[in-house]
Amino acid sequence: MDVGMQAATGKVVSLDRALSVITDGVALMYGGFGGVGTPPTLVEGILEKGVRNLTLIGNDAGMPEVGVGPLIVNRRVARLIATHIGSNPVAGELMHRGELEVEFSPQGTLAERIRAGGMGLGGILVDVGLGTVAEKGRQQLAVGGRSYLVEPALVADVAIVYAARADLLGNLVYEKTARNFNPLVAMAGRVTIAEAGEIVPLGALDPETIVTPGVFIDMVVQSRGIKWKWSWE
Amino acid sequence: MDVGMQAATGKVVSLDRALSVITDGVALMYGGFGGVGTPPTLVEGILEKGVRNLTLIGNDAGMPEVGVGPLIVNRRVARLIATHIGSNPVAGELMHRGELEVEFSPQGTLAERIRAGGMGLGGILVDVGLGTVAEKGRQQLAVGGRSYLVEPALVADVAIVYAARADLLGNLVYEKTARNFNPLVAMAGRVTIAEAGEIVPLGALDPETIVTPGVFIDMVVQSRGIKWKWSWE
Amino acid sequence: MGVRERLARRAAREIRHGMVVNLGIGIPTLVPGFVPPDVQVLFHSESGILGYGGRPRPGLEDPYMINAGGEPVTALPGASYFDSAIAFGMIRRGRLDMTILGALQVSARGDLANWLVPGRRVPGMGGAMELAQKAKRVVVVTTHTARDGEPKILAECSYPLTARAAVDLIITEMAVIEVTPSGLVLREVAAAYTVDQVIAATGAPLRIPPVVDRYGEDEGRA
Amino acid sequence: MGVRERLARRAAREIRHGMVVNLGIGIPTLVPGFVPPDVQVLFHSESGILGYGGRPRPGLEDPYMINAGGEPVTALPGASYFDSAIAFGMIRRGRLDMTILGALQVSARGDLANWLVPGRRVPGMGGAMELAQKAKRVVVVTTHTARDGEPKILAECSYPLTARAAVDLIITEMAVIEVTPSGLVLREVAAAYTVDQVIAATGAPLRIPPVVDRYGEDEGRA
Repeated sequence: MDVGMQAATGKVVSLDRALSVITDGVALMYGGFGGVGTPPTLVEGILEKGVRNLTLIGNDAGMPEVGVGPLIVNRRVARLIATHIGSNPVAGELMHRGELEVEFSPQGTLAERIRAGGMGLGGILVDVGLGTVAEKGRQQLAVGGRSYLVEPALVADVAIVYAARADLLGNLVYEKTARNFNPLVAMAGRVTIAEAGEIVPLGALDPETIVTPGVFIDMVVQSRGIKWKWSWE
Repeated sequence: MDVGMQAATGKVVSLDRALSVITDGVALMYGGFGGVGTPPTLVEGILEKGVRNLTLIGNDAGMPEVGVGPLIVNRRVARLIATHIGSNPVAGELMHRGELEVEFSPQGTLAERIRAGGMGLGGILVDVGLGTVAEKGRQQLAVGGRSYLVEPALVADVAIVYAARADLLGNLVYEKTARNFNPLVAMAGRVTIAEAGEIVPLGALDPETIVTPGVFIDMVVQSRGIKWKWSWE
Repeated sequence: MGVRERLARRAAREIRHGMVVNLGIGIPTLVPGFVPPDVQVLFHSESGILGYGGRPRPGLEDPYMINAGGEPVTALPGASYFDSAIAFGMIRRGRLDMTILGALQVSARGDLANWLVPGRRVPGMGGAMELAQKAKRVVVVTTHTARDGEPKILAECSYPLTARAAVDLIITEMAVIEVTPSGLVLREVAAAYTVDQVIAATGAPLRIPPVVDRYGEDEGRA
Repeated sequence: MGVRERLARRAAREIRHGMVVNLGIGIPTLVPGFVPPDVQVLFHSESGILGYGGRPRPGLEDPYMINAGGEPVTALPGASYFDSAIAFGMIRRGRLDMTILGALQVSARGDLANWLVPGRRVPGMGGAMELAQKAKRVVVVTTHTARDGEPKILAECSYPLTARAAVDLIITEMAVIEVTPSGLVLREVAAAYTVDQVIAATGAPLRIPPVVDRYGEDEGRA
């Protein structure tokens, strides 16, 4: 895909075209927090396509029926890098049975690792988790007389996000707390796909309010509608 | 100052009150890019107050009459951490005469160092400048088989920013390219002062469009008007 | 009023006007209901909002609006939305005046364990490490003992830690205990319990000052 | 048309439809004026805008709207504003298709020096290190020699580097030179010069392929 050409010609593609880059074994990063803000149409498409052996990188394991939860429940995920799996009991069971490898990261650290990947940095120095198991497998470094963990940046083969609105250049705005990890994840994919509630013409978004500039976005697909109104139902 | 109490009672203060925290020898971080977005009323107040021996941290040295330029021209600055001083010839002269210590940082690296300070990180890993003088005085670290420079986070005693609008909680929105370093600087002060073109009631700013949440802002002062319409005059 | 509500009510008394406060999942989410209306608080959520308000009326929930516990919330005037990196920047930078968290174990030094029960439950730490390590004041609300009667307040935590030397105050159904540099100090005993009962249920030395307040006097025994 | 304009015109021919392009200060800022209207480009500025357009008419300048060179610009439909950290994230992440920069010296390996003249001028590197190191394609526009006649294209740079092995193409008033893994290759010679003149004015070995195009045929000698 010539991203440059896409920049001028519009990035809106079919769901099938978007799914063509999500193949067995890819590292897939996703936005969302407890499923809110995880692109439901893309997740459903991935499930229907039958992709297997995924590495998932995101905040949480969703719920069994919500967010990336169905990918885990349906055994499409070999490895998960997340901050908690408490809302998806199946993830915990699979982990205990050795069928799902889980790497935990403190939430703020994961957010910054993803952002660092998106920003082309090698990593960040953070003192959260010093003196805990978060130290495991991490280099430590002293800067200005203080100790920090070296947390490597994260990038993924494909990143998927949910935006309330996207324009033809892939400029994105989010809605309320469905923003969460999405603007970070949007920058950290080798290819980034945005699922948008609404796709609008160039100039329809106030440039002052754009959260993710389109230069980070490779493809835009139309959402078939959100389906995460669950936690209070 | 009890920031917590300010949160509920409003943070709008007089210029004098704001200037009271800017004293001889402080490290002062400022927003702005070529002077655009540097808070003019605060800079003028600092100048009139007669503060000396400042360490300045920001993108550039402004122009002799614009941005932080007048502070440098009037010998109020002992040390400058910036990315270039090309637009302020006086800064170059003072540097050559040994009257101004200048530490250069690549622009993107400086932006991330300031952000890292604001985000409570210890620093970032970046490969920009490898093989150049940017390596000087930096630890190097290998992560994932690649080399990076360890760039320490920057915080300042006081940070000053210019915002188009501020509400009573210090929530800020910027205008066009006057945003530049401001949202980063806003987070990196031990005390942060926002100069606002307009101060509006709670609820007047769309929460979706707020760029700097007020929790990072300690004081808001009313701007007496911008004065950086210079470069094409 | 059940135990959970009584703990939340006592925790709410720690909140001062103008504070920026983050609430963990579970009992802490009940705290806002016990904050007096004249005490204005900015509630912070890792999901990316500062200044959220109470649960909307049934049917008016917004699918885009949740707190970190996944509960529907509303936005108050002055609220702002931001990404999760900024949400944690606020925490690491020390801009949170208080966090109220649940606990599995708390040590005499204020070590907190609240994210993993070895061999049983591994939910993950979520944002608890940042909150426990970086909020200016860390208040823990927890039952005084585990379901099997084992003390949760211990000389040393046996579970993996969330943060070291993090907790400032422990609120249980039996007592309010302050963590000081010289160890745990009993500050209040619930109306339904005696000091000796608290000591017996606590797995760490407890200093008993000359004056120990009562709390929950109006409630009677649970 | 002066030398600066001719360099800008030739540089503009490197730009393809749909590219994301950053322009350095000086001659590169003249490039947009030579991009054909059917070639749509997203111009990026470190000051925090993607998608800026030409200079507004005199009197209509917006004091909040500048590019990295401090010049007033306008916003085109689809433009976005962002902070300088994001502006450089785009660069480091490789999302810029091209940058067009000025130079003090360029080496045979594509090393670029453009931020410091030892003992004379120390303006600072600004964003040049990121641009030179990270843009997908780095085009340098420069006079072929310095004011004193010394070559600026050298076997090795003597000035402090902006970035190593960064430059892909060098455009001067005399020639267009490609930087390849095996050294410099002469691709075009300006209408007003001969190949021998170019070789004489160049401080590094120059491979001369069988076919060397001419450029600026329509202009005559400067």
